[in-house]
Amino acid sequence: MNSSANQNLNQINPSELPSDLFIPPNALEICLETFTGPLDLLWYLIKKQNIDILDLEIAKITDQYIEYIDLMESLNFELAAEYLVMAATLAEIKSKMLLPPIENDDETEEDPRVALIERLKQYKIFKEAAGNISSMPLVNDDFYVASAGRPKVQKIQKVINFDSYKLAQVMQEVLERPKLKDSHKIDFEELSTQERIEFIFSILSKKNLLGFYKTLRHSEGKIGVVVSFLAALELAKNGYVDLIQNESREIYIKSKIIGDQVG
Amino acid sequence: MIKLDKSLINTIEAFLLTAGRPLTVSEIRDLLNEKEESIELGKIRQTLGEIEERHRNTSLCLSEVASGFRLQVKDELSESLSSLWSEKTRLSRSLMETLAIIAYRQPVTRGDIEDIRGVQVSTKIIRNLLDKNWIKISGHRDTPGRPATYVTTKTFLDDLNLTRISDLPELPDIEQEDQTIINTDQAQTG
Amino acid sequence: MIKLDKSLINTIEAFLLTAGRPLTVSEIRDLLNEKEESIELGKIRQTLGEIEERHRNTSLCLSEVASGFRLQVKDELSESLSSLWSEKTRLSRSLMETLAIIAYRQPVTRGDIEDIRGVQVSTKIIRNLLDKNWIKISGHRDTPGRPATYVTTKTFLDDLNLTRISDLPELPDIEQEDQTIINTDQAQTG
Repeated sequence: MNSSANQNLNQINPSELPSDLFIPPNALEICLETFTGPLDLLWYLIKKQNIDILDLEIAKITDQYIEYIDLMESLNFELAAEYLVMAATLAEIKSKMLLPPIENDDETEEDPRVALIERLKQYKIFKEAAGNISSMPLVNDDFYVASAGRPKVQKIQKVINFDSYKLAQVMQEVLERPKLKDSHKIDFEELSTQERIEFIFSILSKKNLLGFYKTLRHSEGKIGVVVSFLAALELAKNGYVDLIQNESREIYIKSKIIGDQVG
Repeated sequence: MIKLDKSLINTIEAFLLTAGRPLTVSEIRDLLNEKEESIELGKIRQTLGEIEERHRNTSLCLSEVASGFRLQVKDELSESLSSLWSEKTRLSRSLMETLAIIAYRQPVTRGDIEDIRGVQVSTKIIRNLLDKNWIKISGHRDTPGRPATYVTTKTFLDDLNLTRISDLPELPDIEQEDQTIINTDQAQTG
Repeated sequence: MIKLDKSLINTIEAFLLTAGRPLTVSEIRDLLNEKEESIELGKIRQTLGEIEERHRNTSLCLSEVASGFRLQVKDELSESLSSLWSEKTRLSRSLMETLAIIAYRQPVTRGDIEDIRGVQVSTKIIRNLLDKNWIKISGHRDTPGRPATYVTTKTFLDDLNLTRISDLPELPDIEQEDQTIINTDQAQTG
């Protein structure tokens, strides 16, 4: 709690509410929950005064606003920080309004209330719009959607996203993949990452997207997988490709350069 | 004019009453075409007209909303049904303000909403609106932190019995009222 | 006989179409009596009869089940509606690979599948295929642990529109090729 709030607290006895506070004391708690934020509270105070926001009597509103939030604090309401920020803003505007206008050759000085009034106007638009939407018919409150039971006999239709040809293709790809468990005596030097990068590039020049397993050769075994993976990482690191892994766990190599050129 | 057989009317009526969601004309076509040879969209529209006609004296009416067509209970019977649904939906004003800002200013970030409302938007409100399927994340804005941008959904429009976002009431034009005062007060806008 | 007014028929019809569950005659009476003076059970039964009559030619019929009355789609429309309730099966890559291996190499154990795929086969995949009734356990292999052997089922053939397993497309003879590579490469396996 800041010091000014404490100071004011000493002057206001919560049980003796100031006479110019517009909210009935017993309704305070309800009101607090009703306000959606400092702008809403400010709007409420302005409306109670029955003045136009553009004639905002900043001194009066500021005093009421500060009294109000002091009171809420004294009643141990948890106040959102924004309420205090608004109090500070109001106090600042109030003090500016009290100063004599500074002579300025270039242009007339801006009314310190303008920014606040703009915010209030903007807020008011959506406060009203929210009210308008609230008063529209809502499903299951104001109108109802009809639905009927399903027939006793239900034929569930199966829709399958593959056929026997797809299955054969998958089988073929599985068989062409190197057996990771087999150990092939292939020297690492025989497989160059650079060559593999060129190989991947050559495929990507024809198609944009390449399944990782398609970069593998059966005879290369585990080492081939490592080399292909290193090549793919190298390409990704240099920003030539994106590596994509979707739910199927298959890694895809997606060209970034070729795609741009083509597209 | 093609003669409409009753079985087609009944099938589409049954689709509408069991789908559990509104159906568009082309969705209905696809559902029908899984079974039979192609049926034209025009014929489906015509059949929907027949369904509307058929229910002239029943409790139902055909309604078109954002996600398609559905059968609803006629408005005049709503009052009698309220005993079945005694709990009215209670939506807080904070939630409605947030929803209104998303609806009229979409796509917006949480920061945009906070700028207008002057107060933090609680995660609870956003979660609540997402749960109702009234809003969804449409993307991320290219600003620091890449905040999510929110838009309203078709379900939001469906639940308000609307077809498109422009069916919402126009934004209140408070400038208009205030115009005269602004002019006399000072000729400048912040 | 009491004359039934149409608004009562429509109200009860609307109750049945929005409750989302069957309603008993006395529930309907209670719902009505929240609004109006007492209505007798007999009159409600009579109205239900009217509703049944009214839907003679529509897609709906009144049905009495254990927990009351409800309006449901006529059984004869079940076939036409099946596309609405279709189970859309999207198979993951790993599931498809496992299924392909079982189809082409049956009977196989989980170990066999793992040898061919080079990765572990999760219990979830096997369970999923068993649930779909596409594979079944045909026996156990006489090796340590007595692992189950899997084969494809008649349902699998039906769903793929095949008469017998030999209708599966032939695979290019890559096994053969591999053999030669392995032979020239090195004369050893595993």
